[in-house]
Amino acid sequence: MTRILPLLLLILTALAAAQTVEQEQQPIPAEPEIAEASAEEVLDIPPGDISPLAGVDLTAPGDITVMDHPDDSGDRLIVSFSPGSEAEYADLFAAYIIYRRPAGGSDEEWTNVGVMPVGEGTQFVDGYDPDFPVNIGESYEYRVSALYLDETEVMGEPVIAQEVASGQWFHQGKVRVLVACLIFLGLIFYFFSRARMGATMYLRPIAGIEAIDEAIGRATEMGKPILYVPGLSDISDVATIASLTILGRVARKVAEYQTSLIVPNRDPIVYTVAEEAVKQAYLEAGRPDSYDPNSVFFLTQSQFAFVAGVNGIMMREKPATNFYLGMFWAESLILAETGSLSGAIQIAGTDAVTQLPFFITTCDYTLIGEELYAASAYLSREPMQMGSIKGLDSCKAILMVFITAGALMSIMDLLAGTQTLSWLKNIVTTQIVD
Amino acid sequence: MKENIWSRMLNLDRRWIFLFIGVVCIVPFFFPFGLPVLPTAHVISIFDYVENLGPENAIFVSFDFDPGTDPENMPMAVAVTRHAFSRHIPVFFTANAPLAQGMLESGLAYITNPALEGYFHVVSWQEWAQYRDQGITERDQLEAAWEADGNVLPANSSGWVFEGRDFAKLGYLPYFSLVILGMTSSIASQYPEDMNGNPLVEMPMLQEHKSLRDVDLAATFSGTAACTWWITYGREKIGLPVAFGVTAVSATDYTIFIQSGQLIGQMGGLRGAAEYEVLLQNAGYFDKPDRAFIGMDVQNAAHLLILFFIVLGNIAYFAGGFHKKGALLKGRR
Amino acid sequence: MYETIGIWTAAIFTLAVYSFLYKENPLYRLGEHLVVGISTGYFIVVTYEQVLKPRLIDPIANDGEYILFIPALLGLLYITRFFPKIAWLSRYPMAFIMGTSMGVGFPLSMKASVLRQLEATILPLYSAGMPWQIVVGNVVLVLGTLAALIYFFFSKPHKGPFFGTGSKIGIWVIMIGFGATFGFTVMGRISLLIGRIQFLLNDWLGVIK
Amino acid sequence: MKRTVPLMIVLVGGVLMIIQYFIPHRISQDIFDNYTIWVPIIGAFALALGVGSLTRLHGHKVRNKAPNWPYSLAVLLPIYLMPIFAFFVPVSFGGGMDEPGFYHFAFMHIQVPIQSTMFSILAFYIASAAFRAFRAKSVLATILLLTAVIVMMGQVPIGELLGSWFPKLGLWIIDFPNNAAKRAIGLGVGFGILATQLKIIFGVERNWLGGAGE
Repeated sequence: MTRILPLLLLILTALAAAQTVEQEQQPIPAEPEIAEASAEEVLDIPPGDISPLAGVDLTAPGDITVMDHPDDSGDRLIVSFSPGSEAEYADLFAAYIIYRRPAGGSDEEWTNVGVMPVGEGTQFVDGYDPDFPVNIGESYEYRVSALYLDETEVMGEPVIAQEVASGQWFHQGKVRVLVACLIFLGLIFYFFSRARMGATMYLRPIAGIEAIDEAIGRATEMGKPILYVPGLSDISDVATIASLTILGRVARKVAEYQTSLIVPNRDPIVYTVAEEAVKQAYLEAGRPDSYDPNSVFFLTQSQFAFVAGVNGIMMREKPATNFYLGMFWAESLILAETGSLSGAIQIAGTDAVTQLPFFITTCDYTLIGEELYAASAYLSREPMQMGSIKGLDSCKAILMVFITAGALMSIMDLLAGTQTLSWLKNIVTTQIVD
Repeated sequence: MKENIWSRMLNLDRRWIFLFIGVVCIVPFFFPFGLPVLPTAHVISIFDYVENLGPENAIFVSFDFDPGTDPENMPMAVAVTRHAFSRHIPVFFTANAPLAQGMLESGLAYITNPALEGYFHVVSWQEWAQYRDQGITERDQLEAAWEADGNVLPANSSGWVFEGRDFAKLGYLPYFSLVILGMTSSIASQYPEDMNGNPLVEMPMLQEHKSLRDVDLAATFSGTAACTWWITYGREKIGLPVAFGVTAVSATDYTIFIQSGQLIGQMGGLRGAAEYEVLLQNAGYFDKPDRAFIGMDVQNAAHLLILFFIVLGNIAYFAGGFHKKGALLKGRR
Repeated sequence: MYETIGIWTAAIFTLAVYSFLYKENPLYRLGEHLVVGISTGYFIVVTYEQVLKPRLIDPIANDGEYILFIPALLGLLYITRFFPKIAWLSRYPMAFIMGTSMGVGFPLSMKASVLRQLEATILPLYSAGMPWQIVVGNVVLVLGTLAALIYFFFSKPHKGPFFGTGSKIGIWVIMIGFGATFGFTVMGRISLLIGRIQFLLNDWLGVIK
Repeated sequence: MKRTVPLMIVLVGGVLMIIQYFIPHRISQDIFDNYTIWVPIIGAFALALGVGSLTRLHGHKVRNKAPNWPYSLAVLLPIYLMPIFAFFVPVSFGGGMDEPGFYHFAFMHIQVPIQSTMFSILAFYIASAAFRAFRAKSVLATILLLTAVIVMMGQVPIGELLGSWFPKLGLWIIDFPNNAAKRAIGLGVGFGILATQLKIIFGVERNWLGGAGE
């Protein structure tokens, strides 16, 4: 089964690639990036004293074709037209003005819905302007005029739009994201189900985690408490969630060893969750009566006041082991420096990349980024958590295959003059779409 | 464990170290050596980008930091805003947190403080109402009409800034990532009015730039990962060009976005701000650089001291034999 | 006058916080507590002015958008957290915010933090006219990313030529990355101090320009 | 009611918003637009949680005359005075309209300086840690410290005195090996977050439900 999986993935990826290459060939209208100038602005250009265009017979832009904009909610239309005599008088040409009215409407109903300054082509996407929305299913009439610098406006003929705006049920520019999401979902759920069926899963040892038991044992020997800081963030932070799972396991060990535990909190909700987790752990360890309700407490919400408080605890109680697991910000350095002076074993773990250097240089063990998430699975040994780690590993394996292939193809392109790298890159390139 | 010179040194009361760093950070203010700051590629790319914009474009300057990182983020935000004001580029000011809105106000107060050399003189939304009613909203015409009526620019000022024409204070909204997403279709739907309760839809710059699609740059100044919202929700959705001004601490985390092309450029920490100030000076916008540049002198001294501490600390650690297991403090591994 | 009192107050509190470096003292404690109170009070004001008034009260009162009572009621359920008997009701708004924000974030993060980053790692190692530093850099970037990914591989033991050597190189690369962060951080922290010293010496004492 | 309904809300909300991303149709857009209007309103009430917790904690201290209880007043008073002043006395007592009131004063001249100063204390701690904690105690820590020193000195003008190659080396480290490390960590963390989001949506991860009664 494990061997079929990579094969399946490859097929899926290939399918995705094929699908997306096809889709690449569809004409996607260029969306204007630069702000359009308003009509007034263009008109404000002072006219020359004697217009060089006086008496010249100018052709207006014509051949208007209106298409529904693909991949939208039905609020945009693509208006293309062919140029008139602007090319001949390119120096004097200023902008195209696009007018719209409901099909068959009166002359008063013509609305200026957009201005395209010179150089922006002859394709206009109508509907971006929130003041002049395109309504779904409504039939419109368009006309385009060419505006010259001397304020001559050459009006084109009105054309009833060939198509009406309609909404689509799937965004074709998002195929790759969808495929990636599906592969991800598939892998995670595949390993979930394997885990549930009781497959044994190997997780490599993580140094910081191996040390937890030893650290708790040491605290017991020394008769000193254990300090556990579940980070400073709120409950929606993934690091906090991982940390609370680890807290449950640590608390259980602590309960078994009959050591004391100190858990200061910064977030009021995290505090209530942590309290419940510790209580539960004591219950599971069969020692609900040794649970001390004062061991988990809410300290303060102010970041630095919190640190000052925890520092005070470290200096007074001299815990044998400090755990800093979860989300930390600037306070990491102050915590770890004080802790290292108090002589405690320090085990830290966070996904805050900016704080990791300080933990690494001042703590005994540090869980780096994803190791923190893995640690919660490793400790809980819950099949679903283990399955999710497995699933993530296979996702990383796919990325590694792509990166290796990219490197090899780049060398091959260099040696053999082929174009394989851009082909590969195309498979994973997502467009900027909304 | 025997007491020796190394252990005595390492157990030195840390207040002495605090005193050292305090002194080293104060003295250079009185004896500046003014070493040059050479602009680097990541900052030059932002400067050049803004340099190519004008009154017909518009940018967002988002104050996404709180007072904690004010000394790092504020000079960057100020430098970019002054650049935009000098070029008459309309600027939308936003903030991603309640405290950040306070920073936005304090930053604008600094840029527009009449007591300072090179400030920008604000003409509030109400003050130029009559010109608006006459239909004068175009930048140059407005300034001409305004000055024609006897308004004289003070000598120490760099120029006028008309509220609603040159800038709009949008301010803070919660769940700011969703606000960015919402602004991709319409700015006014997210912000019916500005921070002072002025109607945004009536402002000329809002009429010309109705959604983020009509905006040419979003510069976010941030001390947290919130700056990436502009990439995830702005750049990835509608291709909005984004520039970062981040604290030195997080600067190295975001260079991957420059490499991947999702970011125009980045100012990292005080140095990034100093580089921008130097670029502004070199381009002739202002006579002298601002506060960040002055701060770089102090950085020199402080960095040397920290380097000295690291080296000395490690020498003491190894020479004193503390690297052997259990030596430093009793019971410590 | 206002400005002067303001600067003096700010200066006194600045010095009060620094006095903590010598020893904790009542003035520092006062400052520490004031920050909590003032920032919360400020949040209340800004939340009312920027959210509740323009987005809830005005639309209901002026435009009759009574549907907004639903989110308002859902939001009010947060407060049940203070009443142990009905505290479970506070899970409803939490669940709404958590579920939807994670749903919104999922495809977006997939695109921005996975696919885009993968795309940026697939790059030509060499192209005509590239200086040698960049070529070496590109090789380091690609191999380094690969090695560091191996380090974060949990379901295989870090042994053997591929996983063993790979993860070892990986952790070295990671350490270099942290070193870079560390080096920048020093500047960041000093900048914060510089900002305060500039305030004290310039705005308050006026001894420097 | 107590656990199942929240889990259902998370599931439905999460799946709906994921699917919504791929559907450009009007219905899907309307759902999303309403969502962006609702969320800030709901979120605004979450502030009540913070205010409530603080009031309870400090009110308790003041009532019981706990040690250092007067400091609790320094928390409680501003919480309630700030809104009162902001809404009822927006300008200062003495001056005219130009002079902002207590609300502005408390923020600009108390909150901002204290918070900035608290952060700047880190400068002192990093110096102290440089001396006493940043040790090359292993190969890995040595690599970290060496890189740190190169990048650190490359950042300041004085580093350029060593030669123009020196800051360039620092920038090269940031642009290449640093990017490799940050990208790998970012991918790992990104995947971890994606997986956690999935686990929460599908009710595998239920930690967050805790602490609100049984």
